[in-house]
Amino acid sequence: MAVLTFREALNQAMQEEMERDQNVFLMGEEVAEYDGAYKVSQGLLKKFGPRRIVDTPISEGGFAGIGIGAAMVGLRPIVEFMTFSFSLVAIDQIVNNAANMRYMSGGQFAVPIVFRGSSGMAGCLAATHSHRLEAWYAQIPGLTVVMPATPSDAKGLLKSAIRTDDPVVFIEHEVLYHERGEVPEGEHLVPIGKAEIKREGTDVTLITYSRSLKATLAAAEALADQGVQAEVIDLRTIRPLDLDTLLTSVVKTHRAVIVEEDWPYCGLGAGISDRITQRVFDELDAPIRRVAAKDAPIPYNKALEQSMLPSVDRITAAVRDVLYL
Amino acid sequence: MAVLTFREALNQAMQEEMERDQNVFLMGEEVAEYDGAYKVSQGLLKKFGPRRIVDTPISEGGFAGIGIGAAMVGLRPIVEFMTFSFSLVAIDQIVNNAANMRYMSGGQFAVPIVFRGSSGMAGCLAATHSHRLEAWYAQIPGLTVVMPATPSDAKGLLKSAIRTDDPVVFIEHEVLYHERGEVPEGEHLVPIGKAEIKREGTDVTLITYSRSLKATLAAAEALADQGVQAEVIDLRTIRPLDLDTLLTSVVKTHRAVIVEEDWPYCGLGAGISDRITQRVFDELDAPIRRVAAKDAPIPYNKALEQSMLPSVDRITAAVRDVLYL
Amino acid sequence: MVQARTEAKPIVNRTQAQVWLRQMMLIRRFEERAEMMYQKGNKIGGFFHQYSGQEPVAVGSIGVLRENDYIITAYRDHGHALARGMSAKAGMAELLGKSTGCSKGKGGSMHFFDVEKGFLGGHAIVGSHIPLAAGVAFASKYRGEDRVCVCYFGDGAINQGSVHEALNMAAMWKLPVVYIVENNLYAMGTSLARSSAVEDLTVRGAVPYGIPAYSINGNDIELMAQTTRDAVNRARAGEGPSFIDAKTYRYKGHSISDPGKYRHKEELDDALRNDPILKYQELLRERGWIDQEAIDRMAEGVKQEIEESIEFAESSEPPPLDALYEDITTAPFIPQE
Amino acid sequence: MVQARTEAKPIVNRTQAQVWLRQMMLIRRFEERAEMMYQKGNKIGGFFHQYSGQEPVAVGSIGVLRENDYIITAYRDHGHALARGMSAKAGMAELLGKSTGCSKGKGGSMHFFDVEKGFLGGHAIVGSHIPLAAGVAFASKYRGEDRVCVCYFGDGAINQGSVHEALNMAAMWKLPVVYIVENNLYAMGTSLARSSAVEDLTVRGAVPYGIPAYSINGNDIELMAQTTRDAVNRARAGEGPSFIDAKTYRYKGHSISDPGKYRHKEELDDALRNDPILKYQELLRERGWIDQEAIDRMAEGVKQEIEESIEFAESSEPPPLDALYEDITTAPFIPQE
Ligand SMILES: Cc1ncc(C[n+]2csc(CCOP(=O)(O)OP(=O)(O)O)c2C)c(N)n1
Ligand SMILES: Cc1ncc(C[n+]2csc(CCOP(=O)(O)OP(=O)(O)O)c2C)c(N)n1
Ligand SMILES: [Mg+2]
Ligand SMILES: [Mg+2]
Repeated sequence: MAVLTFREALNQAMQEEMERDQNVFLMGEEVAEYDGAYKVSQGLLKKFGPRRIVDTPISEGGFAGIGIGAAMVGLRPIVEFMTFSFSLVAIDQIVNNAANMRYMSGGQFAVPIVFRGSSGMAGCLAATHSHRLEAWYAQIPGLTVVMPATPSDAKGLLKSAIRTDDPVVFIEHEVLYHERGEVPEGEHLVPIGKAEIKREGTDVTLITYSRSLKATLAAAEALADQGVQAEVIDLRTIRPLDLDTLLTSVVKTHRAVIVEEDWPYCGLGAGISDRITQRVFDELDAPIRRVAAKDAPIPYNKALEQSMLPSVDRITAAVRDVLYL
Repeated sequence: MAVLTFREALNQAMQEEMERDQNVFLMGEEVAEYDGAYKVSQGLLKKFGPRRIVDTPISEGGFAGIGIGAAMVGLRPIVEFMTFSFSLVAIDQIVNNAANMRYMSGGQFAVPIVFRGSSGMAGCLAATHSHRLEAWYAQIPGLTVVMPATPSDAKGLLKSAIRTDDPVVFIEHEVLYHERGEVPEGEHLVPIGKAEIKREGTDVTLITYSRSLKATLAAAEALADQGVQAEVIDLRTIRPLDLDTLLTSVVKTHRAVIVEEDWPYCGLGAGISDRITQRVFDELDAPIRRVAAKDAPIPYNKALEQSMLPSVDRITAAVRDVLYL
Repeated sequence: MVQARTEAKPIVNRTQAQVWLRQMMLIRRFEERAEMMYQKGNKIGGFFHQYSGQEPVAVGSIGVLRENDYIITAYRDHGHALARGMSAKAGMAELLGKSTGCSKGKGGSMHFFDVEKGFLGGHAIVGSHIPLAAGVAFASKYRGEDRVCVCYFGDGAINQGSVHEALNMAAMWKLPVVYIVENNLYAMGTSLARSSAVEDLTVRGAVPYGIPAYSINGNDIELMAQTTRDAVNRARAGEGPSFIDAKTYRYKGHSISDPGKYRHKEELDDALRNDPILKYQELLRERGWIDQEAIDRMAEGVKQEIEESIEFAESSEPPPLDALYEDITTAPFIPQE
Repeated sequence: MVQARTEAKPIVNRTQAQVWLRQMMLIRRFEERAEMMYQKGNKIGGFFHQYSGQEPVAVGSIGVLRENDYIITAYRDHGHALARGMSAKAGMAELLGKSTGCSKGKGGSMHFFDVEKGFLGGHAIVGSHIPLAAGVAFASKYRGEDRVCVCYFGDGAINQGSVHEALNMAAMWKLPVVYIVENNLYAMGTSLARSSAVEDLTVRGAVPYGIPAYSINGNDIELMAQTTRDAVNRARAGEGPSFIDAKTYRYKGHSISDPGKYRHKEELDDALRNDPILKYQELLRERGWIDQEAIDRMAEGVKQEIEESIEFAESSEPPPLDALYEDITTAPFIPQE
């Protein structure tokens, strides 16, 4: 298998889908002549030309809406937000137009669009530039929300997202772009709505997604040294949630810890914890613990920022807690 | 005690605070010459003149930002959103500027502003006009989020909100505006961050806020007829959550149902359920059940809309479930 | 301020003019009856914004479009939908929230849709559909088609930021879109003078983007048609967007709950005296294109059509309760509950 | 395109001119050294946008303000902060994330603040501070004060919708605010021609709102000062906002990670040849207001000041870990965990 960076995997996904389907195009700030602020679209302008790789002004609300309008009449736009922090100025379009259009029109219009871009705490970017909006988007019926953690999933899920006839919010993580991993050759599609067990275990279920998978797997290793076998589940799709996979694991382990970079109150972890607890309360030997970002705006100072994030120590401590160790 | 409508109570709160403090002013669409789209600001222009009651163009992002700027240098704006559904086009200002400013400036600036307006499913307004954004705002450190359910609390909490030196998101419910209730005379302040037990009970804790209080109290009555004594807690403040009051009740009843108009996944109810379960898992005799809006965009058709809402039947069914009846 | 007598030469023939007259009468009647049903019987709910008084804008402009062109508008959308050929039945059923409605009872008055007519909806967040229109036009251009998108919005919408974002991109990329401001002088209770630093809306919406602008009496239906035709031709020729400031007037309050007290009585009286439907009837009579008898017959036909639409709407089924979860996504929808 | 030699008559005296020159040199040196520290030693993190080449815009405009006026800008904020009198120490410590930094290490390069100097921040969401500026001016007017707010933003920011919302209200309400576009021809890698349908930014930001506009060489520091003074006087007199399109050029890439390959080499070379600091030195020498020896002494002093700031920053304490929960709200903060 080829070893690609996360960035290259996304790039391949877009290339392949654009080759396959003339209706797919990419639009966003600096995606064309600059080759992408994070170089995810590197080489695409050269290959597909300015008709299909479209640089925009700094007008997120405007071009998100343009994408939605184009999708309503059959194109399949990929709209890149330089980061999802900037989707805050476009969120009305995403929530009211992309997500609601099909419903409000009684099923007459579909909006096959992918909003993608980086997200998360990327290192010293401070409060305005470090948003994690997954819980917000996950709350909205009408949206599909995807957050890959590996190059392979990045490629396979982005290809699936582009083929989806509904609006997809596809959230990448800035610090993952340079991560390398094996990616299957040929047509590689990862189904939307399916979590993946990235490590099997029997003692506790660790549920995570996106960048936090790394710390979670590292914690699982550390726990293994202490004789605790953790099962690690990578959600991959945030909405719809693959509840079955989660429940099967929790019924087996009777304990769960959710690891995420989102804020703790009303964040994604709370949303997931609630859904599991509702279903298998009697199977739980301990409350579902959560390791989330701390409840504060994101500081510039690196050490402070690091202290907010899920770390191996925080994860293992939470696991020991649910195991009453 | 005087009996006032919810609308009048809010109006009084603004009047009294504007009389008390010259720095308080009201700004928004149709707040002045039209006397407010929902007449909450009735008579204020006449009383305070156009300097302090300011009509704006349809520019929510712009005037939210103007309010924040004015607050940074010491004014105390009340910014009315005609409905919070329209705050979606201003949400970047609220999240990045109002909520982050103090932190990013290392404590140099405060933003004493109140964003207020109606919200929720108000009857046949369909998907774009029926948003409940409480979970979104509650997630943001830096914001205070208040949602009163009665005229008395509306007045007392709005007065407190206006006196708070931090940004407050004050969410009213459109269908409550005409509700009547007793409001204490004189200086009436309700503390932010304190829930209220609106009905005492021993068998189950019903947690709710805003409009859903009504159905919840009705359900408690119905349950009483069936021999079930429900304790009903009105959150009043959504952030910071009055966890102590919730935990005390749950430790007593060992069972809880959360009733809300928010969407179920990653909504406020999930956020609260998670926090309670984390703390008193061992006290719970059943999972915390939730009666929320159904997971769909809001339809125009009245019967469909009604079917989404928490009803007495849905609430009592959830209670019977946690009581294993 | 509204002058019905057209200065322009007729750009239509007799048959077309009669169709337009009838469409205007149909829209008027549709709303008159709907208003009654809203007031009595509680059959229509939510916000209800009437188009009465503005009919020539929609009818005149839509009247020059091709069948495969696109239309998109705001929440005051009954007129555009009917002018585009949506059946009164589908519209009325929507108001009553029925499954036979143009949006299956899920959209209501503010969210009419008709994919077959290229009617891309009524949109209720002020300004939010203006980028959509540019996107629809983007798709036309992308495909090398000469289909044009015509987008209507109110004078108040010029104050939403995303409007300016869209106008800039539409102009820069020469997208085939025609923006028509239905300038009825008020945004709810706020007059243009109290919401815009500059009252000439072409200075706000066209000049800054180098977009050709027309400032016209939108209640002159033939002028409206002619101006739109020029703009549409420009768009089809790949020359980009146009901006039409169409001056008009709404007879009713902003919505059904608004008594509209902020307006001078004379202003409204003046508009009513110059009612564009009556004026167009007069003009066509003068031209000898129609006589009073034919007008009366037309009115009778319109009345009948609307009564039938009411009957249809009333006898239609409401959506079943499990329609709640339908049409959310094209993929099977899994409620996250 | 940048001409340093001023056409305008000097509006400053010798002392003032020397202060301005020194400030420009200080800003330049501050960033040169900070860039080195970013590149080596990994002491500075995150985004880092340099102001080099644009110094006259901030120094000339801030130079004519009163002490109690307000200033607000975007993320490219080092220059404005220093021109406003923030100490290099506080700035450098902020870049190093120290508790002695101007934002206690919580803001970083993009979010400098200094309440005592009326410096209302660097703001990192493009366009988002432009309404804030109108709000600050609103407060001045509300209180009957004649304090003015000067707001800087980039040419790319004109494409954010909320900018237009703010400009309209500022104009309509005659708020005492001066908007200065630092038109360096690029928004990241996107040239003005590729982001704006009309390249004259006064047509986009001033004309539509009836705001008086100036289009000037912003790198002519005295012209910058004079123009700002006119605009500020207008604002103080209650006549409302002004819009200054100040043409300038940034020497570096958009941020430290941008090699800036999208620019023609000649364009940059031309700008560097006309470096506004060197040109101003030349002008002042010609006027006899300074000699080379004094300039060298000045450079030495600046160098020393910056080295001291680095020493200060490096020897300062980072914020303690529990500072994470400090300064979130004025009320005691209760983490919702
Ligand atoms: C973003 C947003 N803000 C506010 C509203 C409430 N609102 C609905 S229509 C309207 C007035 C619009 O006036 P105008 O654009 O002139 O259109 P008209 O009603 O005259 O057709 C307002 C304020 C809204 N729907 N969306
Ligand atoms: C809303 C938003 N979109 C995108 C960005 C990313 N971004 C930061 S600066 C910038 C370019 C701004 O250019 P300009 O306004 O000309 O200012 P300059 O950098 O030239 O000073 C972009 C696209 C952002 N910070 N905020
Ligand atoms: Mg209007
Ligand atoms: Mg620039």
